[in-house]
Order: sequence, then C-alpha cells, then structure tokens
Amino acid sequence: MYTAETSFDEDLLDAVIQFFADQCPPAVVAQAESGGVPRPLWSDALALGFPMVGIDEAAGGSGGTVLDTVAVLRGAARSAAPLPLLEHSLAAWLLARSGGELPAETCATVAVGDSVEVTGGTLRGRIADVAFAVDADVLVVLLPETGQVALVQDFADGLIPGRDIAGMDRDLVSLTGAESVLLLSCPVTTEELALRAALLRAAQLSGVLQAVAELTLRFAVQREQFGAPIATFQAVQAHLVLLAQAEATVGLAVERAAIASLERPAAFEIRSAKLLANEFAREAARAAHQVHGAIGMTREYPLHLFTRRLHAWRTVDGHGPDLERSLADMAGRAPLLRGILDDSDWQATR
Amino acid sequence: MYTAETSFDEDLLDAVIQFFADQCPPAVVAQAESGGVPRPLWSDALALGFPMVGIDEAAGGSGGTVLDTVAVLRGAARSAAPLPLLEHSLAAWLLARSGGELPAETCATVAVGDSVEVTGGTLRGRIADVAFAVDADVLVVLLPETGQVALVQDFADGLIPGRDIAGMDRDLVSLTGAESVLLLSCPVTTEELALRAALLRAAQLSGVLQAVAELTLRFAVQREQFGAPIATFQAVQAHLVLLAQAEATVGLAVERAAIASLERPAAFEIRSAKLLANEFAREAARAAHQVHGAIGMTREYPLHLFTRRLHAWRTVDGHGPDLERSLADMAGRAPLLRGILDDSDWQATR
Amino acid sequence: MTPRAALRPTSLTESERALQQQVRRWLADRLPVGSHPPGLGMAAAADPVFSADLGAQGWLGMSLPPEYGGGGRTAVERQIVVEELLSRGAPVAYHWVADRQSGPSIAAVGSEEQKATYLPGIARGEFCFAIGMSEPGAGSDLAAVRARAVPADGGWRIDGTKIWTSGAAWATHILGLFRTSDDRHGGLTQFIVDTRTPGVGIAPITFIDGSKDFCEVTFDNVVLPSSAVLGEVGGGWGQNTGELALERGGVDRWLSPAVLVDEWAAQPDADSRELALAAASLWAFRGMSLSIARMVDTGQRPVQLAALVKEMATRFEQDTVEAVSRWQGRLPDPDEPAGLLSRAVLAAPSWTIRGGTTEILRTVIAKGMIRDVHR
Amino acid sequence: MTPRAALRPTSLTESERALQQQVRRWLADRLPVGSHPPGLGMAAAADPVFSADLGAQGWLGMSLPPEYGGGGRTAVERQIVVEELLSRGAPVAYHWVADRQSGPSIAAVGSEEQKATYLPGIARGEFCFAIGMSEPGAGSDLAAVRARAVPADGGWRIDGTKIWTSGAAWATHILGLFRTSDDRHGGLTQFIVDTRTPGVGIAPITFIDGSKDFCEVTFDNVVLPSSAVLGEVGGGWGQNTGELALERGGVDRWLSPAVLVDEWAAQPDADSRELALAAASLWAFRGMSLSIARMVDTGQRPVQLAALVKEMATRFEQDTVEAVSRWQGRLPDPDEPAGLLSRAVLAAPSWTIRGGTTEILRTVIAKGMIRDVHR
Repeated sequence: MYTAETSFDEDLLDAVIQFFADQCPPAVVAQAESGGVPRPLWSDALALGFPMVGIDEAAGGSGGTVLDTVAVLRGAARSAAPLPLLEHSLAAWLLARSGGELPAETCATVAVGDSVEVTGGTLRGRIADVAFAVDADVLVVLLPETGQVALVQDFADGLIPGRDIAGMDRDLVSLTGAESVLLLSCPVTTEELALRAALLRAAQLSGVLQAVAELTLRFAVQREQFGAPIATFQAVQAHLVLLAQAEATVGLAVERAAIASLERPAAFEIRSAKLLANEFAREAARAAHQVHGAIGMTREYPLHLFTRRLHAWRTVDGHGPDLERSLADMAGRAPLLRGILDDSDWQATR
Repeated sequence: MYTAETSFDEDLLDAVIQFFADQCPPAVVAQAESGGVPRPLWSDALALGFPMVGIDEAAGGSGGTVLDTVAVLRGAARSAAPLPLLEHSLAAWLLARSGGELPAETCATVAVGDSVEVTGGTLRGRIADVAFAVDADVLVVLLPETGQVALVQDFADGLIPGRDIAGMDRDLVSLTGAESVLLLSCPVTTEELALRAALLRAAQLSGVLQAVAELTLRFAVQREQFGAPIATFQAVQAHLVLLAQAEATVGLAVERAAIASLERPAAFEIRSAKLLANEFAREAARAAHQVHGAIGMTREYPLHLFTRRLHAWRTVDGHGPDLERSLADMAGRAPLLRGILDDSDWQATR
Repeated sequence: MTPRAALRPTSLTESERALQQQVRRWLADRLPVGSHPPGLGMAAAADPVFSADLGAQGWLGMSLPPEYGGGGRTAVERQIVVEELLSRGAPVAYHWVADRQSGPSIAAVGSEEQKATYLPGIARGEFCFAIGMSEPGAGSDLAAVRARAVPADGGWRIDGTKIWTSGAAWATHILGLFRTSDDRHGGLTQFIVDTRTPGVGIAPITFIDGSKDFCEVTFDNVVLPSSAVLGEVGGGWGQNTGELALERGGVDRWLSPAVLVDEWAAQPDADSRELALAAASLWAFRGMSLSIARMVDTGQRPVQLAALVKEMATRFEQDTVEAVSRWQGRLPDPDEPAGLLSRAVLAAPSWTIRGGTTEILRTVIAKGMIRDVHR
Repeated sequence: MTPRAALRPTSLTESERALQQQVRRWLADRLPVGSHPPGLGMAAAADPVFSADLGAQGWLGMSLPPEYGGGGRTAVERQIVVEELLSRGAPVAYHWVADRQSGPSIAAVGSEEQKATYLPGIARGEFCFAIGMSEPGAGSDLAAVRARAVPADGGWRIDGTKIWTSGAAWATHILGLFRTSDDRHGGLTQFIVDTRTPGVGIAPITFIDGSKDFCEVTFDNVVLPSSAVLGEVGGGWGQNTGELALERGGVDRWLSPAVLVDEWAAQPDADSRELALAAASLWAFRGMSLSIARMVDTGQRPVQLAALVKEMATRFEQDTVEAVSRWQGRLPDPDEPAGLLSRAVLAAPSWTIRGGTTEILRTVIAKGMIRDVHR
C-alpha cells in the first residue's frame, strides 16, 4: 500500500544527476550525434545499475519501482544523456513481466512488432523508427498478434539508420528470419507498454525542463543588454516564470502519475502528465530560445541539446490528436472534478 | 468593377462617429439596458439615413453599398450604440432583395423562421433569440422552407423578453397567426443572410475594438502606479500592442471582406474576418481588463460597455466549431496559399 | 534552488478520505443539486445560514486554535472541505474572507483579546469580514495607500476611502490597511473595524455582471479604540503581504469555473484538445495545491511556489471559460438561470487581478528566482 | 492616431496580376515541384545560378533606380515576385539581403560611385551581401557595438568581431556597423566591406538545425578606402534602424512556413480550429503586407505599422509550426528529405529574434503609441 508520503528516491536522483553531470558534459552529448551511444558511458552507467533501476532483482534488475526508473530518467535527462535508458528499461520490463531477462552487460532497445510475422521461432517484417537500434545489442519486440515478446539478437544486417530531431538514432529494422530469437509468452498489452513509455518519456521531459529552466535563468542573470541584466526586464521575467512553472508542474505531475501507476493502470494520470509535459515542452523551448536570442540558435551553446530533445520527446509516445482524444474521452466519461478529487481509479470504474 | 483603390467612405464614417460620440455617451448606452432602445436617438439616426445606408434608394434606402453599411456599423459601435442598426439593415436588405421595402420611420429587426409554419398568409411558430424584438415595430422573417420573406407587424403579444450578455434585448417571439403579415418571394438563402450578418457583426466588433484600444491606451498613459504611468511597464505594453494589433487586423480584414463581397459570395473572406474578429475580441477583452485592473470590473467605468459587446458579438453570427470547420474545409479544398495570393473567388471554383 | 525542488507528491490519508466522504454526504443533503444557483468559486453567493450550518459542522475556522473555537485541524483538511464546496459552486461568500484570510491573520498577529473576540465568531460563521486595501490611487501599488489613521483620545481616528471591497455590503467587520505615517511601507497599519461604527459608509459599486457585492467604503471621522490595531503599528505592510502570500496556491485559484467545466466535460462534442488540456490541468493544479497545503502543515512557507501556481492557475481559469464560451456560443444575460457561463465570462478578468495581478506576480516570482541564483 | 488609421484595403491591379501570372509561369518552368528542396521563407537555400536567372528576368533590384540597373518598379510589384518565391520555398538566400535591404540602403544614402559600383550587380544577382551588426555583447542592444573603425592613411582600419551573420560564408560583401567614436548612438558608421579584403575572416557557426550559413566574421587590421563608408560618418545608427524598419511588414514575416502550411491544409484530419486560424491569419497578413507596400509606393513610411505586423506575424509563424508538429508527431532528422518540418521547428525561434525581437518590437510600438497620445 502506498501512502500519502510515497515519494521519489531523492538520493538516487542526486546520484544520477551527479554521475551524468560529471560524465556527460555537453561535448559528450554532441559527439554522440555522429559517434552513436558512447559505450564507456553506457558501461559505467550499467555498472552502477542505473539502466536496470525499477526492474526486479529476480529478473536481473537493480530493484525498485517505476518511481525509481522515473528518477533515473529524469536525472539523466538533465544532462541530455545520449543513452537508450528508456528503451533499455522498457525492454527489461517486458522480459521481466514475461519471466525472462536481458543478457548481462548488454545494451537493449524495444519495439512493437505490429506487422512482424512469427513463423516457427523466426521473425519476418519491418519495424520503423526503432530508437538506438544501431547501437543496441538486443532488440526486444512486443508481438501483440501472438501475445509474445521476442528477444532478438544479430539484427544488424537489416538496419537502415536514421535520426530524430535531436540527432539520436531512429532506425528502420528489417527482420529476415536470420536473427537469433527467443520467444516468451507475454502478458503485457501494447496499451500497457504505451502507457509505461508515456510515463517514462514524460519523466525525461521533466528532466530536460529542469535543465532548460536552470540554464535560461543563469543566462538571463548574467547577460546584460541596455546596461542591465536581462533578467530585470519584465518581458524576460515572463519567460523565466513560464520556465519555472513548466519545471514545477511537469515534475510533480510525473511523480504523481508514477505513484498512481504503482496501484492501477493510471491511464488518466499518465496521459495527463504526458500532455502537460508535451505542452510545457513546446512553450518552454520557445521561451528559453526567446530569452537566449541568437546565441541559443547555435550549436556552440548547449541550449540546443535540450530544446531539440524537448521537440523529439514531445512528439513521441503519446502526443497530438490521439492523446488529446483519449484523455478527453476519459474526462467525459464521469463527473470530472469528482474523479480528480477522489484521486482513485475513477476512470476505470465509471 | 471594383479596383485596387476601392475603399471605405471615410467621410461617412467620420459623420457616424461624430454623431454617436455626441448623442450616445456612456450614460445613454447604460440607460438602454433597462429602458430599451432610446427612440429619440433612433429617430435622429434615421433622419440622417444611417440605418438605411447600403440599401438601394429604390427600396427606400440611403444608397451606397455594404461597404458603407460596414462604415455605419463600425462608427456606431465605437460608441456602443444600443440600436438595432445591424438588424434593421439586414431586414431592409432582405426586403430590397425581394422587391419590397420597410415602412418609413420604423424600427425593424430580423430573424430566420426555421420552424415557422406558413398557412394562407399567416405565420405560426416560435423564434428564439430575436435581437431587439421588444423594441422593433417590424419583424422581417426569412422563411427558408417556402423561399419567402415575411414583413410582420403587431407581434408584441407573443413576446417573452430576454437579454444578451451586453444587456441588449434578445427575445422569444411567438407568432400565433394574429399578426399582420406581408409575404414576398425572396431569392436570399439562409447561407447568404448568415454571411452578410457575419460581415456586419465583424464590422461592429471592429468598431468596438477601436474603442477598447483607445480607451485602454488613454487609461494606461494616465494611470500611475509605483510612481510612473503604467504604460511605461513592459508587461502593460504587451497588452497595448495586442490591442493595437486587434484594431489594425480586424479593421482591415472587415474592409477587405466587404470589398470582396461586392463581387462574389466571399465566404472565405467573410468567415476569416469573423473568425479573426472573434479571436481578437476575446483576447482584447482580456488585455483591456488586465490593464485596467479593478476599475474596469465596475459598471462605473465605461470599459464594460465595450467588452460586454465583444463577448456578445463574438459568440453570434458565425462562431465556434461550426465557423472553424467551415473555414478549414474551404482551406483544405485547394492550394491554400495560391488561393490567398490570387485574391479571387478561388474557394468557389476549385 | 528552484521552486519545484520543494514540491512533493502527496495524497489523502485514510482519515482525510473519511473527512472528504463526510463532507460529501453532508453537502448532498444540505445542498442538493438544484437547491442553489451554483456560483463561481470564491465569488459565489453569500448565505449566512449556510455559513452558520457549515460552522456547526466544524468546517469553518478549521485551522484556528481550538482554545478560540477553532478546529485545530490541518491545511489539508481545510482544503478538502473547500474543494467540495467550490466544486459545487456552494454559497461561501459570507464566511469566505474570514475563514481564509482574516481569521488566520488574527490568530497569527492578534492580541489575546482580539483572538477571544473574533475567532469563535469566525469559526461559527457569524462574522463576515471584508478586506479594505485598495484605494482609487492604490490598486497594485499598496504603498500608495492614503486613507489615514491618526492617534486621538487614546485611540485612533480614521478618514479616507477604500474601494473594490468585495462583500462589504453584508460584512460585520472590515480589516483595513491605513496610513499611520508617511513612510511608504513602514507607515501602514492594519485595523479591525466594526461596520456599525459611526462614520463608516458602505456603498455598492455595481460589478460588471450587475451584482452589487463590490463596494466603496468611506471612513469619515471614524473613532476606534486602540484595541482595533491588528499586530504592530507600522507593521501592516508585512502582515498584509504575508496574509496574501500563502493563499495564492489554494484551490480557489483553479476551481472558479468548476461547475462549468464539469458540465462541459459531459458534452460529447466538446473540443477534445481543449477538454483534454482542461482535465490534465485541473488534475495537475489539484496536486500542486495539495502539496502546498501539506508543506504548510509541516511548518513551511512556500510563498514563491504559491505565487507560481496562482499566476498560471488563474490564467488557466480564464482560458477554460473562453474555451467553453467559444464552444457554447450565445451568451445570455448573467441573471438568467442559464447565465452562469455569462457570469464567468464577465468575472473572469478579475481572477488575474484580485490577490496580485499576473504582472505583479511575475515580477515577484522572478525576483525570488534571481535572488536564489545569487545566493 | 492609431496605427490602423493608416491601413487601407487594396488589391492587385490588372497589370500587377499579369506580373503575378508571368512569375508563376516562369517559376513553374524554372523551379518545378521536386526540383529543389523547399526552404523556409527567407532562410531557404542559396543558389547563385537561380539568383542570376531571376536577375535576368528583371526580378531583382526591382525597386532600384533604372539608371543603376534597377527595375524602377513598385514595392507592390516586388512583393508579388517575393510572394511567389517564398510560397514555393525557392532558393532565395544568395540574393536575399542585397535585394531586400542592402541595395535599397545604398540607393538611399550611397554615393554616386557606390550606386554605380554595387547596384547593377545587385540587380543582376551577382552580389551577395551579408549584414554585420550583432556582436557577442551587442544583440538587441546595437548601441553596445564595439568593433571599431579608425581613420588610417586616408581611409579606415577596422578591427573586431561580428557574429550571427547569416550567409557570410558565400557573401561577396558585408554591410557592417562599426564604432567610429564613443558616442553610443552617434558613434556608429556603416561600411561596405568586400569579403576578399585581407584581414576579413569568415568562420561558420553551426546553426541549430546543423546548417552552416550562420557565421562569425572577424576583422583583423582590415584597411578600407574612405569610399567604403556608406552614408554619413556617425550616421550609422539612423541609417541602420531605417533600413530595418520598413522590412518588418513584409511577406517574409508570415511566409516562412508556407510550404508546410500548404501541405497541412490538404490533410483531411488537420485540426479544424488550428487550420481555420492559420488560413484566416495568412489571408489577413497578406492584406496587411500589401497595404503597407502600397503605402510605401505613395511615399509613406509606415514604420510603426510594419513593426506591429512583424511582431504578430512572426508569432503566428511559430504557432503554426507548433500546430503542424503537434499534429504530425515524430520529427525526423532535419537533413532527411522529410525533414522540412524539423527544420522549421528548430529554426522557428529565430523568427521572433531576427530583425528585432518580440520584446524590443513591443517597446518600440508602445512608445510610438504613447507618443501619439501625447501629441
């Protein structure tokens, strides 16, 4: 039973923040856009157990709950860590829920194989936009048709690399039947996977929003124009306030959604958190760039590392008309305010 | 043929503005909320021909085009004139298009009789939300079922008075068959009437936006807080700029839509003008009140006379999802930019 | 370092949920749907009988000390009661200011005599307080207050005019800010004024929606005993800003359009983007208000956070009313039975003005952030 | 009195429509769909051959005097050509600055020799100008310019650094603002610098979308003849702000996302509210730009109006890109063939920064309004 006091692991968060602040300065992030995932950074993170936080120890994980996974993803996102932490975590979770586990010392990613054919233990079909596929050793594919999950290795031959707006890999995977595949029966639905992905993606956005708010505030306090720090101008202050609101609102929303998800599907809470994260990401990117002026439009200054991730992540794993409609449908299904004040699984029961 | 130079009658506009500035100060407008249409003001306006501007002289009008009607409505709206100028004009126009005309020295209003039954020259049925019905001598009803227009008199018995958010009459008319009715065959469709109403309503909004921008600017220059006129604060300046943009954008849009309507249905232009008028009305009301602070929230200061009309008029004669959908459908029907740059009847021809 | 750092997720405990259920049951009986015209959050109707009934339940003055008739309960418990009231548009105006603001102020800085005199009546819902702060020349800029109190006959004599005082028409007391010296900030003092005192004149100023609870209050040679001073002479500025600060993060900053939103959400053709944004925002603000109340209960004073929430929550209230009005169309007279939306459209601008304008709050928040960077 | 008072509706004359058709026919042939990766308004690709072809049609330097190779045509005619170019995302960057800004500046304040030297090449599309204004410490605040020009050997020697100079990499000339005395505004002078002059160094600064046309330009002991001064020594401030002012109301302020909007409008499931707002706004801005061009052609200088339009049109451009990106979802690498939306998302913040930030423009506009009230 989670109580009114259930909260975030602040020590874990601090450790993650510190690790990435030390090991993942802007130069490392920028380098990953051409060089791919920095393997030493990944190995170090893995050695500390970060990518497996929130996965049961019985499944090779570091233990903890999804609340801890949220802490790790947020802390890493504050440094724009160019690692498949979210994807690896989802892959490990799918396997753990299916009684399996990831190989040790690996780098995994995850996908849904909507149009993948399963024939006698081999997979055939294409999966678009798989994050970090080029960098991963293992691909974990949810197969909704057969209710299975597949742990795939040796899939490099069929890869066509691509990138997202943040310069991170988003690759086309072609499975030809030649891959090494382990199939497990899996109780997780695509809907459940999508909800967990939305929550974790919102957690990443919350971390980036912190970084953007902090970077912009520091800039505004230091940068002088017209003989004064620009932070003293009302027009700039409006942007700084928006950034603080983005950080505060999305930060709390993600934690509350994660806590709710410990006990129930929490579709309303997770979708609300993701929608707020998306909207504030959009507004925060705009505000931060407006404060920075031309300096922020270059790749010589680190703001772009964060705002590009805001754009990349606000448009995946729950976004746009689909997200809005699903949330509006839930809101319309029962007395809205009563449901919110109850803070219980109202959307499922009415 | 209207040319690149076709424009607004500035002399007419100036005359109307001056007349209402003199004859219709805030006290007169406020008084009309309990006392109804001020008949002396109406008689004076009628004597000057204002309510019949844009109606052919052959139909008892003052002559001119809809562009002149726009000028009259805008000029009167700058003083929030509590008169059925728009309704009277539409009534006269419906009759003129049908070969009829309004009685002299009258005060008319207009309605669409969707559910009015026509039997042997008598009308039966209810029409909701008829503007100024209590004050009008004549009600002109478009009857889409029979393709007719009815000039109705002696309808006072069946009236149930109501008001809109600006305190102006919006009454329920019940036609019992006992009224005096003149029926004419009418070529105007409800769609055409709605478009003309939308254009004229947008013209009114453009006049109110001028008044609000001017009132707010003057207030901000005079009002001091923290030892300086509030107009010198960046946060206030943002509101003042929005108000100037509302005035400039809606003003020009209405004139362009009116000019386009001289040659074609101009549905795209009129709906665009009304949508912009609605949106800027909403934003301008907010900005103007924010600048004014508590003073503007009272009925002792004239701002409310204008902002309440912004709300009343942004929500009638083209508004909300219906307006948005109809405009989006047109925008999607052809290459949008080409159509706009062509400035021709592109939306009808593709 | 940043305001967020302090916000912790929290939810209701079992006993808090029990209170919530208890309030709901009572309200379902006392205030069934249709029994009252629903109001707009804290600007709902005034109903002294309802306030007295609420007081009898122990749901007024909940956080006041028990020795003065208060409930000695938590900020979270008070929030639970307020949520249920505002989400129904309950007639809270008679007790609102006293319960939320004046009572806690008197408890914090009042004399023993003042506590004994006022707090029990506040907790019973008998006293209705109004706030006398603004003047024609002093809206956002309270340092420009000119209404003056001068020592006279062992007490004080006050003269001047307060304006835009909500609820003064039926108030039993006015908690007013008066100038006792020319020092801009240090020359302001708070006084508790019984509205029956000779020389107090109360005249309604018609509000934009036609209602009459907005007032001008004149003080013409009003003689007060020295016991009318609340807190320190010259300490009014700090006492007053402290009073405002924590209330900013409360549920009343996002529940004003509660009844409208609930109705709108039930419409199948409501714009899904706008409804989704409204639903997600309400959920988020509820969490923020609850976290702030929990912080208050642990002795913290999250003043910056409260301002941060008020600034965006009141804009959200306005956005929501605009979305509903755009969707619904024609706005009838606010006095009609279907006039709630019209009243909301008209009153909405006041939500980003009262209790600190958007512009003032942004400056306050930004200054705090800059200060924290330099620390 | 108010800015609106000056805006008059206008539409194209028969001969202007003929020009529009002529440009369309030529572009359909010269730049068929698919022949070029479409660009984002004035930030499209640079293609010297295309610019030369355009010049050969008489569609560059259109408003420059015929005696210097210009077209002697109207601002409206120039707008017609620009509309057709930008709405196709045509590669305009090579000639853009020279055609829009530097050419008219030289025509306005240049010497006879300068006009003869530069204008014909500008009209032929041979010269590519870049603007050297901003410095690391002088973004919005141009009075803080520190790059310095000192008299030397009958000419000038310049030293310093300019930054965020678009297109300097391929520019033939830089029109730069340099400090010639310590007077904040009166100490600034404009110089025309051939980029081949010894001591001029041009280094790309990678732009947020990965492109390289944003540059740092260093001047290390660069010796210029006295004929390099444009206009008056010490007159650079006024010349420079004049140069900027009228360009603000142009079509390039609302056509940046033209290609995206056209594609989006054709999608049956685009959000109808957002599409309707975009369509109505595009129509409105087109009318405003055309009216401003018509005013310029009658000798007026609607500087305030142009700023008013830029401030809202550039915000509209950003709103529109956000709406499209929200609707479309996943944003690929900007370099991919489908990367135009990503490039727009990344570049959009620059639209409310370049040519006067939103914040600066609001102050400029408001000051003008306040001045007019007092008049």
